[in-house]
Amino acid sequence: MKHLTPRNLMLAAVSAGALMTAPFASALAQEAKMGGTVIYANNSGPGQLDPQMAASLVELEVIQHVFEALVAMDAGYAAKPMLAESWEVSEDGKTFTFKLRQGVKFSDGQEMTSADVLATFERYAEVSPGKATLADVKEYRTPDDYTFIIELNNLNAVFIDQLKTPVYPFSILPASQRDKPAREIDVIGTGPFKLGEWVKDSHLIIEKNEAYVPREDAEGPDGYVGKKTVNVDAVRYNFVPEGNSRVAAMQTGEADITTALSKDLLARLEGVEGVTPITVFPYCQNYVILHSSNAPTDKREIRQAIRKVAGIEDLIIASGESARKDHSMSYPGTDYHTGEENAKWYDENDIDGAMALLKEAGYNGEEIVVQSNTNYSWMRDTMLVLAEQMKAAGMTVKVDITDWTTNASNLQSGGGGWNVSTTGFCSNALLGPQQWQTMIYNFPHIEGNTVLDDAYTKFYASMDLADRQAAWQTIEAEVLEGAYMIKVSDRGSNRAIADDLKGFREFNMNIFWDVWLDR
Amino acid sequence: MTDQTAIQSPSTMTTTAPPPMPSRSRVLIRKLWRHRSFRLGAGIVLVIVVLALLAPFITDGSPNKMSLRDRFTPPSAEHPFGTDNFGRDIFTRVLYGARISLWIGFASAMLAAAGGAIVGMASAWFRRLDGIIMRIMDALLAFPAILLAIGINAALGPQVTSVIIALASAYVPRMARIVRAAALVIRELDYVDAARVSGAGATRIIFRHILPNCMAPLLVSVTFVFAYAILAEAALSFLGIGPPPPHPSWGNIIAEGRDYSVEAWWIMLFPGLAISLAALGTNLLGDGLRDVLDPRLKMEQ
Amino acid sequence: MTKLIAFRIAQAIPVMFVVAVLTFLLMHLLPGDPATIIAGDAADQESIAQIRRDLGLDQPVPVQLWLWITNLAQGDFGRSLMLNQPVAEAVMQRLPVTLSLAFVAFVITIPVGIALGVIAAVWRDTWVDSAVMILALVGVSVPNFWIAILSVILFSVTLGWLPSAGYVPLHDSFSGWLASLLQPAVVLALFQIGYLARMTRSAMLEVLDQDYIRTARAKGVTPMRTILKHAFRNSLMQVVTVSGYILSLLIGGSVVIEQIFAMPGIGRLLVQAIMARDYPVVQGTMLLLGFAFVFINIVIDIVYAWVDPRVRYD
Amino acid sequence: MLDVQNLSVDFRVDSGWIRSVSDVSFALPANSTLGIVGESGSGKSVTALSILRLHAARTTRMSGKIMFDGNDLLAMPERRLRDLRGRDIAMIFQDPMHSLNPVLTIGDQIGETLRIHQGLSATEARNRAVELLDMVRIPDAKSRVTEFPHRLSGGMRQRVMIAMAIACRPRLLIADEPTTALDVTVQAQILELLRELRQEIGMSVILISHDLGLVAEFSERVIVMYAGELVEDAPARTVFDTPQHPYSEGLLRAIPSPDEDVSRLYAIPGRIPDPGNRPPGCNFAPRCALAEPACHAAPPPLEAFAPGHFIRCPVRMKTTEPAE
Repeated sequence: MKHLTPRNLMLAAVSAGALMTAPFASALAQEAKMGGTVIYANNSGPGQLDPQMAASLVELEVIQHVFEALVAMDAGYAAKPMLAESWEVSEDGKTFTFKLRQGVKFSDGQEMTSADVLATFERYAEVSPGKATLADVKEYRTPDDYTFIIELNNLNAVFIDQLKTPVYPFSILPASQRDKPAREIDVIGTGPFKLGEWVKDSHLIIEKNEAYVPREDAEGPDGYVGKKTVNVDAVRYNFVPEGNSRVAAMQTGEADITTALSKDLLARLEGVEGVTPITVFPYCQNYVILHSSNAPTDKREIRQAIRKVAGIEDLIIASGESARKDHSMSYPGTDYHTGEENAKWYDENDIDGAMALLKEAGYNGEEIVVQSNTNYSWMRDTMLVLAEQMKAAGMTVKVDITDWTTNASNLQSGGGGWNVSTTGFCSNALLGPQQWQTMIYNFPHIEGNTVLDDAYTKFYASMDLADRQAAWQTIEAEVLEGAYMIKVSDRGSNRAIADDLKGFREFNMNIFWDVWLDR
Repeated sequence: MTDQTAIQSPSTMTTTAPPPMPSRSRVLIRKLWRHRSFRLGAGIVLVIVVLALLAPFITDGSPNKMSLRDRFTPPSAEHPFGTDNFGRDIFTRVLYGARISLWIGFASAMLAAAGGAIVGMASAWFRRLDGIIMRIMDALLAFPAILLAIGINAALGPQVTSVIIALASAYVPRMARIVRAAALVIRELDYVDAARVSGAGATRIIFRHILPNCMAPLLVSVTFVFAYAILAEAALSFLGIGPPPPHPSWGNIIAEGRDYSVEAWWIMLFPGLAISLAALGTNLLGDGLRDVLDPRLKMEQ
Repeated sequence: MTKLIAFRIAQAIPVMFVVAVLTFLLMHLLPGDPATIIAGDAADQESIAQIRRDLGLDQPVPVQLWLWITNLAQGDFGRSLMLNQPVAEAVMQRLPVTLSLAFVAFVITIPVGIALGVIAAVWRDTWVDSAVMILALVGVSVPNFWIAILSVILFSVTLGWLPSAGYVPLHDSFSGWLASLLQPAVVLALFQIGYLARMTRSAMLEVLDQDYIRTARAKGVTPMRTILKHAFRNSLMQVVTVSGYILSLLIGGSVVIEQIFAMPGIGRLLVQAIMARDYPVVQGTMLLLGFAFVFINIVIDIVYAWVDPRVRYD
Repeated sequence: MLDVQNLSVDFRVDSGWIRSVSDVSFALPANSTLGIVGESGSGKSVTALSILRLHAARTTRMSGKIMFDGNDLLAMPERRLRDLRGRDIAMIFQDPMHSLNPVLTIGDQIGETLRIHQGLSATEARNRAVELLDMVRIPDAKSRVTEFPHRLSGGMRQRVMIAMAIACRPRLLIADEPTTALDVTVQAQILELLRELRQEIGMSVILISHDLGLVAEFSERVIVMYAGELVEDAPARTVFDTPQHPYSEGLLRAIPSPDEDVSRLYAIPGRIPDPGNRPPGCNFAPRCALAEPACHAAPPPLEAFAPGHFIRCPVRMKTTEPAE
């Protein structure tokens, strides 16, 4: 382990597949040293720490350390109880009974009870952008301090999976926060860390929460669940927007861990003494989005023509990200990953076919607007290359580079006159079809597609996994075949870790419990 | 040497007309040519302009042509400045970038001069407006040009034209001040009075008498604004609010190359040198113009 | 003098008001909706609309402008959309960073720039003059962010002498503060040093041509004393006049430098806020910066009066 | 005491060197007065500045000798010359507005000479400065000593200049057009002051002016300069009463007299030739009513017209007999 070169390590990480074993597991054999502060050079800082409003990775990375939910993802991204001791689902799949753990303390010393859980859910239904999950709730019941019951109006086969979401997480807040406006809560949670000093745009510190009550029934940490032990005194997130500077900080030892590096920046750290570059999969999936309500991409054939010209290898190289090729909208090895039957719409590289489709669609040089932004260079670079590929097939392309806010607003609203854009989806692919639903409809601006509508209805109503898988295959096929979205790649997360940061486990976010500093 | 008695000296009271002089512009050109830094600066700028104009003939004419198999090629005979992360030829991009950067520099300097001339003239001519206009100019002057440019450019959206408008607006106050000062002096001179007495209209006086006489200081500041604008464009691009990619402006090439600054140093080295050289040439040229045209302007820039 | 200051402030207020309104309108011209960014990718249109309502962004722009101005009149700069904190607090948190950076750069610029300019003037038309002036010219011609990146590669990555990024507050550690500022401040100062050296040289040359310098020489004053006592004091007035401009250039230049060195200053705040359409922050920052620049200029006026006896008495 | 021998001064211009003063010689005994007269551009100020070598060294070339107490000032190292400046030889300038440093108090500027040459402390220098201001008849000297120059009138400033010049009781005072920039009444006062101080201190004075009348009245001896050359050198009375060089005559006729109509004031026709473009013969020939063909051909020599009276005019040498 000690002399493992970075390249070997990457191979190790790759072969590990979807279920991440800890490549540093052997380090656990050593006795953990206590104390010290981990310096984490992150690319930006959170704007707020209200879990119910949190969608950005930088916010969530802090929130997952400070808060915990009833149910959360384990290392294999499956739902496991965290603050719940256990749960039961009724026969009809409409009633969910959570037994809460006793003696769990908030960082202010108060014990967590069902009243806190109830307040959390009630507030969530009011303020969170993710409140659609709770739209079908008939009622909440709290028969005693340690029981919480949710009753739905209709069968929802994946309700528990929806509750484990790491985006807008259902983190339990103290009841005192019930009526706090969105984004204005006091940051008090049951997590193993508590919030320390926070200077916006500069740094944020989380400190060991001495009042933390770990889950003793587990052997050790397991994704966001399990038994969490804090060895370090604190973790300091330094916000360093320049990739160059983050790499420099690792080289000089100013930081113990960093993230959000491009492939080329990561390569710079290869062979640097005391630093190990890693690429973590699964992380996100990159897609080209096609606007299906805006001419000329409202024509299915034209969208398909764009899909046919998309040369995935070049798009991946241009993005400068570490990425793997895969056709599916779920990750290999997970329940919803589709087989070869859905692979035929991926990486076609078929200029002749594209030209034939264009002819069929009566395409006559209408301008196709390719929009991207300057803030995310991988998006910009992917689009620049795609634009060249489209031109090669005789399409008239206008490249429109804006900033991310404009780009994102346009993606959401469908305005701004774009036809083709790109973005990455990080949690959706991980969590399954229910998390995909909003995106699939929203970004390509799909209206009146009965294939999708019917398949989704079937999906929610199927208690049996095989039926749900079948429904999902239909959904995915429609999205890819109809070229509402073009799958580009499974993108890894490039990070670097100091060799004396021990016990680190690869996960889609960086987790700091159970790590320790060997100094 | 400064024997300043000429005016009081009785013997010069009936000074005869000075001997005929060679035309003013010819004298100026000769003086400029004799000015070492002007020669050097003009030479540098000329070379850059010629290279920019000839870009389609020197290169294969496609600054955006990608060749992902050839990415990060170090400088070689085939790619004198190497290639970038798309395998685009940096030499071609820098040459085409010269067109954009020089155009932005030139257009914003001209626009700033025109705007400054209008505001400065208005201020000098309509004395009632003078106070208000100059107060506003002073306030704008207090803002660093780059901040103003960021604000204006952000509002106009990422386009070459917005960069030009933003930079021009940022430098209008400086120009206006210079023009106003020159115009105020000239306004009080006898021949302007004479023109006024002979019934010449305000426009005529402004265009025939005042404007030509403001040209010297204006021309000098135009060169300096040109240099600033090239630097400012690069800074705006670096912040991600310059001319949008894939425009190969020098600032953009650097901004796109900064992630590879260690491994592929050539991506950001050559456009950086190009910017420095262009700004250096323009500054040298401006120094020469200033020394020859308007020695009293020293302090302004 | 007090009257002058009061007058200058009174003059500045209406202008600042115009700046504020213009900034507001310019910002709201921009496409892009901050609520989308706040809500995140996974949000649906309904949640975005709710956020927009919560933030008052659903009101017509004139109403928003009116609200903003009435709040402003009560000293309330509003609340940042992205940072979820009052604008005044956001600005005040970052101000020390930018001021520290500008201050250290200023402290480097003034003596170095003046010394170079004086040296060039004294050894006018010799190789010393040429060398100094070429350096100064390079200083005003090289883009500072480019130098910054090269400098980080050399001094931080290769040599490991200086931290590559970050800011250490003064109250944490003085040496840390200085170390974190040294590299960015020097890079930031380069342009201004070149500018000041060029200006000081011409000012000195102009002064050295003055009759009173001849008077001093006729008295038997040594060249050194002539320069330091007689010439320098006079050219200093020119320097004071531009030092306000230099300071404002430094604050402007810090926008770019803060970005590279990851310093949580005003410049970065402003750029981020523009990118994220954080309207209150952009407006508030521009306004506060405007006041800061007015203040700087007033201070310069006072210093000028202190240096130049002719102003002091009149 | 002062003996200027064959002084020539060249200045560097774009196209090379041009001669500003050529081959000027004159002598000045101790405790005497000399006037130098000429139009603007005649080289009189250049000559004066050459004595203290105040020209910019870079762009000036001087030849000849300037002997002061037996030492050649032109050959002297700068350091030694500096000791002489302000202590043995002092100078006052034409334009009191610009000759005083605007940012230093007048006490400071007067005291500086004393501190440099006599090593006085700041307080001593200040006290001496007050005495000196008294000496130059500045009222309320005690409070004036802390004033800045811009608070004083032109005449007052010139008095300050004089106070500064006489601070170390120099043996030679060079006054370069000391009254040109002043009102007529003030002019007289300043000259009167100079005369009194000369007697009090016992120094020699070189008075430079374009006004022959003024110079003749003040000086014992007068030299007239034209286009960088000495054209007449004679006792003051002689130059004033019977000038021989046509140029001196012209200067004399240009002096306004109180009862004459100013509009009929005489002016010498033409202009003084450019230093770079001087005629091949007599410099004055193009403007001279007496000029003969020979005058245009070769530069005339300076010749003794009478004992103690030298002129550079072959025509007058031929045609006129010395008086007496």
